Amino acid sequence: MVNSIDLDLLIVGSGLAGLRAAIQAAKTSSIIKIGVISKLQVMRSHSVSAEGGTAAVLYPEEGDSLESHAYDTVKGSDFLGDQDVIERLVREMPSEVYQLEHWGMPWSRREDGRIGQRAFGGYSFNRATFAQDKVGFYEMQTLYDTCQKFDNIEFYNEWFVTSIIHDGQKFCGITAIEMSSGNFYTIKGKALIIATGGAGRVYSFSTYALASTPDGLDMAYRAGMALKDMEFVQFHPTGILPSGILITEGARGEGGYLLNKNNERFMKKYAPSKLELASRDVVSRAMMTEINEGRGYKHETGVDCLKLDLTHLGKEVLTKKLPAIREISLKFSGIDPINEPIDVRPVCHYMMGGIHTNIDGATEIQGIWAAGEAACNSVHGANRLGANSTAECLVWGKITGDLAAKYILDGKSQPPFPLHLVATEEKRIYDGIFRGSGSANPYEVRQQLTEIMNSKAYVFRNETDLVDGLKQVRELHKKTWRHVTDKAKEYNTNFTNVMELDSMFRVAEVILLGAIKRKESRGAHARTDYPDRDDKNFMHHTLVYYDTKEPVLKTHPVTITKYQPVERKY
Amino acid sequence: MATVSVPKSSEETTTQPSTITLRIKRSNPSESTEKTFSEFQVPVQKWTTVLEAILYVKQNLDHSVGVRYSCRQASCGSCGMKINGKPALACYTKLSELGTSIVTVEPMNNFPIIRDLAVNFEQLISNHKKIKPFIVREDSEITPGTKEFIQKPEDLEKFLQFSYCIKCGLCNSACPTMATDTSFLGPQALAQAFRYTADNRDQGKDERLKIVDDSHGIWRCHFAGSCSHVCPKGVDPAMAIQLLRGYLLGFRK
Amino acid sequence: MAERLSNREGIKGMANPTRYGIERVAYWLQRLSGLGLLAYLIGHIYETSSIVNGKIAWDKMLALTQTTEGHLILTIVIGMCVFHTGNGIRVMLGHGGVGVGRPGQPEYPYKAASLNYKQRLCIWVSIALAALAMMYGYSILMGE
Amino acid sequence: MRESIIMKIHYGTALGAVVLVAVHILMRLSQKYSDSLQYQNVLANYHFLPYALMLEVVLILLSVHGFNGLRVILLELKQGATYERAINYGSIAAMAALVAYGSRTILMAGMGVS
Ligand SMILES: Cc1cc2nc3c(=O)[nH]c(=O)nc-3n(C[C@H](O)[C@H](O)[C@H](O)COP(=O)(O)OP(=O)(O)OC[C@H]3O[C@@H](n4cnc5c(N)ncnc54)[C@H](O)[C@@H]3O)c2cc1C
Ligand code: HEM
Ligand code: SF4
Ligand code: F3S
Ligand code: FES
Repeated sequence: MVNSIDLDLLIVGSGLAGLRAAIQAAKTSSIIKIGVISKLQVMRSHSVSAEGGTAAVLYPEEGDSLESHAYDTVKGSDFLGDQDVIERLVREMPSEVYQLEHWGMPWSRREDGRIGQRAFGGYSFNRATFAQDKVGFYEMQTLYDTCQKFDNIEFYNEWFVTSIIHDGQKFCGITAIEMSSGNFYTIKGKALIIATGGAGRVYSFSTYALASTPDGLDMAYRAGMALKDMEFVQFHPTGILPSGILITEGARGEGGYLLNKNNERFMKKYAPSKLELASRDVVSRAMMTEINEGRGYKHETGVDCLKLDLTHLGKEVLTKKLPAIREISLKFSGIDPINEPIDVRPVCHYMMGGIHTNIDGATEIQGIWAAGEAACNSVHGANRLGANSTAECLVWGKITGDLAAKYILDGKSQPPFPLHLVATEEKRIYDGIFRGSGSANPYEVRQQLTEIMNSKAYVFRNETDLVDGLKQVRELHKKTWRHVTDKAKEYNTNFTNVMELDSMFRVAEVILLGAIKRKESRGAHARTDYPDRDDKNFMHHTLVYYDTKEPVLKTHPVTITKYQPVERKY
Repeated sequence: MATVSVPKSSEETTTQPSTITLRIKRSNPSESTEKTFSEFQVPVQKWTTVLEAILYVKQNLDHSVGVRYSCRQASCGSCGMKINGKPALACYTKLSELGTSIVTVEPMNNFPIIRDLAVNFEQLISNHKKIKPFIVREDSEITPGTKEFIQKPEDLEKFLQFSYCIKCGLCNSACPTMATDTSFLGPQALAQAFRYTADNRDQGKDERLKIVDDSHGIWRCHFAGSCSHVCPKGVDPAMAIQLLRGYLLGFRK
Repeated sequence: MAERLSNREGIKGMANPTRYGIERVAYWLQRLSGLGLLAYLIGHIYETSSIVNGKIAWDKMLALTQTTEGHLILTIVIGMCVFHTGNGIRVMLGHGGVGVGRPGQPEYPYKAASLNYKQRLCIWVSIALAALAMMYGYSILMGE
Repeated sequence: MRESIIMKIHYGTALGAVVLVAVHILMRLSQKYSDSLQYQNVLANYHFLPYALMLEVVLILLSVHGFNGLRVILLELKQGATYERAINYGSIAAMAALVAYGSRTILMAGMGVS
């Protein structure tokens, strides 16, 4: 017998997107039952790690404009972003910042008490709204705390969702494991918002939380929804060694320099006007070129790196505006940035791609929306600008929360629940994984998989590497790692770790397939064998659908409103 | 062609790793209620954290270790546990700074154990909810054209430090009242009650004071200071609680 | 079972002051001395009640308490009383929010402002005063 | 009663006690310590009305403070509605009993026997 729970709105994932959606839905209606389901404790989602800022136009009187924010984003996206979606983002953002402020967000302030903003890569105005360098943390806290106001939001802490159930057209429910007890549940609902975040842990050197695996993407993918533009993976220029923890772009926004072995600010060669504050893909490529041409440092661990110099900013700026950077650097690398430059190297940081949605965040299945990093409404195109992601989470959290609540209130008829799918899923995870057998250590397999991704689909890519990477991933997939040695029910993270690995394989494959197919260099996807952007053949989005045999690739047009593609220079 | 070097996993690095003995307290409610220790040998380097050591065990020696973690950078609050007898974040404690060759990790006190090092947070979560941790005022929902409530940097300073709280529960684990009082609100919740009360945008002071002025509320804090002693984020709940009590005693307005 | 795994530290947690600095020791001493003083108060009231039964009863009671052990106990009571009073005043002021530091942006590595030197000084002064008072009291008691 | 009122009483009684206990102890030192405990001297104290009144006040303050302190400790040790009610009423009863017993001494010593 499967345990079953009945709710109206299910929100899977409790990052910024999930929580913003929950609040909006609860505001829209106080009678619908909302469940926020997360494999972590709700307040511990990866969003707490976001550091630098949230982009919004707050000071038009000082020269900023929605136009400018939109154009910076379009240009940042290397013209692959859907322009109607981008316009919506920039239009909705200012009020989101004020709304968060009204809910208690401790934004850093100007002397006159108004909200502070700082410079960020790729922007032509200082519009990264900040709260010290813990923006995501404070936003999560504000949303989590504001959720406590509403009695119709229920949190399901540490429930691992395994699949999405629909009848081919309409959403019906999900299956999930309550981790503390190990019980398997069906949760029925009328609408679903997928907000499971990014999947950067498919790379071994990554800024992401250890829980950022692609289970949510994979769930949607297996349920027949397309994954879009997955080949675009953002590598942030400054991951600190050896941990890969992020040093925010805010550090360069406040005036930090990148230096090579010859103590040279090499960015003046690559982006003479914006220097260190060019968009992330540009800076990361410049750094890898420096390293590949032998002008990097060797870190103690044997890894190549460059230096990020903040010493000239002085103690005051570092302790007041970048306290977390100093803390991270002191704690995890033993370096005080007040006195010494930090060792950094490009690091996997963001997935531009995700579940294919339209401008409203709606997926191809009725009653299912996706928001946040898990979704791809194409706001970031081929490269996201810093500070635009938390913004996206807020805006589409709000939009989808509102639409889903209204959809439920409309009371559309529900299809009969396809119980057989629950049985199939139960068989897949319990017979296929929990009771599976094999000899390979799944954790070693996971390490190998992520290292393949790091070496074959990193900042610079080429056909040979990518094809080889795909081959290696598929061979690795065939090994017998689908077994769980821990047989207990309670809090069996061995079991969930293996399920995460299972999803990593499918999504890694999608990333590689998309990257092989896209024979051009655009945004974060830089092919050494096709160094130029090719608008004639590749001005489109990549869609990948699941199939039991071989994934199916399709394309999807890009929406252009005002801004015609031109060459992108910083 | 661009070649990309990959950061190596810890074993292959240049510095010679030494090893420590990691003792993990185990308990699994479905098998037996007995609490026992398992011992493992773990290679360490100067920056190896306790969390990394535990994950090394989980990945290579015993997959069944139950431990909660996520961000590995002291922002999410998952990995609180007792390390060599004191509550601390595993991802924020380096083995090298402990300076012992045997490191003992146990689940946090004053929380029910789910399994091994993972504990149940229901009480912390519901106590946090009880103290109305949000801005209480009528116009907290914006309308078109709304701008921000003005908040000077010095107004911000009055509560900012208390909003550093990552809800890790270490303070509740260290507090002597929490050790025996199952109904105590606890330093985490009380500090948040002050955080919102001290915010110049908030108007919920009276409501919140009523909530904490209970037989298991703020008065069960005796300023033992242990909460602040272990807080990894500099929140200083002990200060927050005394300042909040200042309102009740009429020392503050 | 649930009870077994509740993992509350129990009275041990209240009683184990060593891990968390002097403030925790002060907390524990305040408690012990409070209880000790209460016990003494009850005893003292019982002791003095003998006065209503006339001189003989009073002298008998006095003889019972004016022993070496009695003086030792009284010395401890003096210590407890002084510490409890001194520390009690610190705690009371602290509870009112006096001398517990001001909120401000903490700097890594974090040091809690409420565990400041003023507080620590007060605790040590209370302990020192208690010790002095005990010595003085002992000398008077024994000096007879 | 609201907990804040109880605790204000707790602090108030403590503050009151500081002064009065000091007086009480200093009385022992105003003469030779052992003399201060002589039957006649003690009785004289009780006959001196202001001092007897002060003793009464000290008695009340300390009983209230002490038993409330005990109540607090017990309340933190174990929880449960019945238990807590028992503790609350128990400590009031104990306070009253101690005050009654101590007052008896003060009253009788002050009025009668000489
Ligand atoms: C280090 C770092 C710094 C960043 N800084 C910035 C910045 O300064 N500005 C900016 O705009 N952006 C920044 N970003 C990007 C931004 O933080 C993220 O894109 C954003 O937080 C994603 O939020 P989310 O709500 O989509 O998902 P997340 O916060 O990632 O949450 C995912 C949720 O899904 C849940 N989940 C996943 N799988 C399952 C499952 N199987 N079952 C149940 N639940 C599941 C998780 O428990 C979690 O609650 C940063 C990112 C990183 C890595
Ligand atoms: C004379 C000066 C005294 C002062 C200034 C004083 C002050 C205090 C203070 C501030 C507390 C702490 C309350 C808290 O932490 O919440 C306390 C507790 C206590 N006091 Fe006193 N007190 C004094 C005398 C006494 C005496 C004479 C007795 C004995 C009858 C006594 C018994 C107690 C008890 C039992 C406690 C509870 C301990 C605890 O909660 O930790 N006190 N006192
Ligand atoms: S106050 Fe400090 S110790 Fe307590 S939960 Fe918050 S961060 Fe953790
Ligand atoms: S440890 Fe506990 S007693 Fe008070 S000062 Fe902190 S809450
Ligand atoms: S893993 Fe997030 S705080 Fe340690």
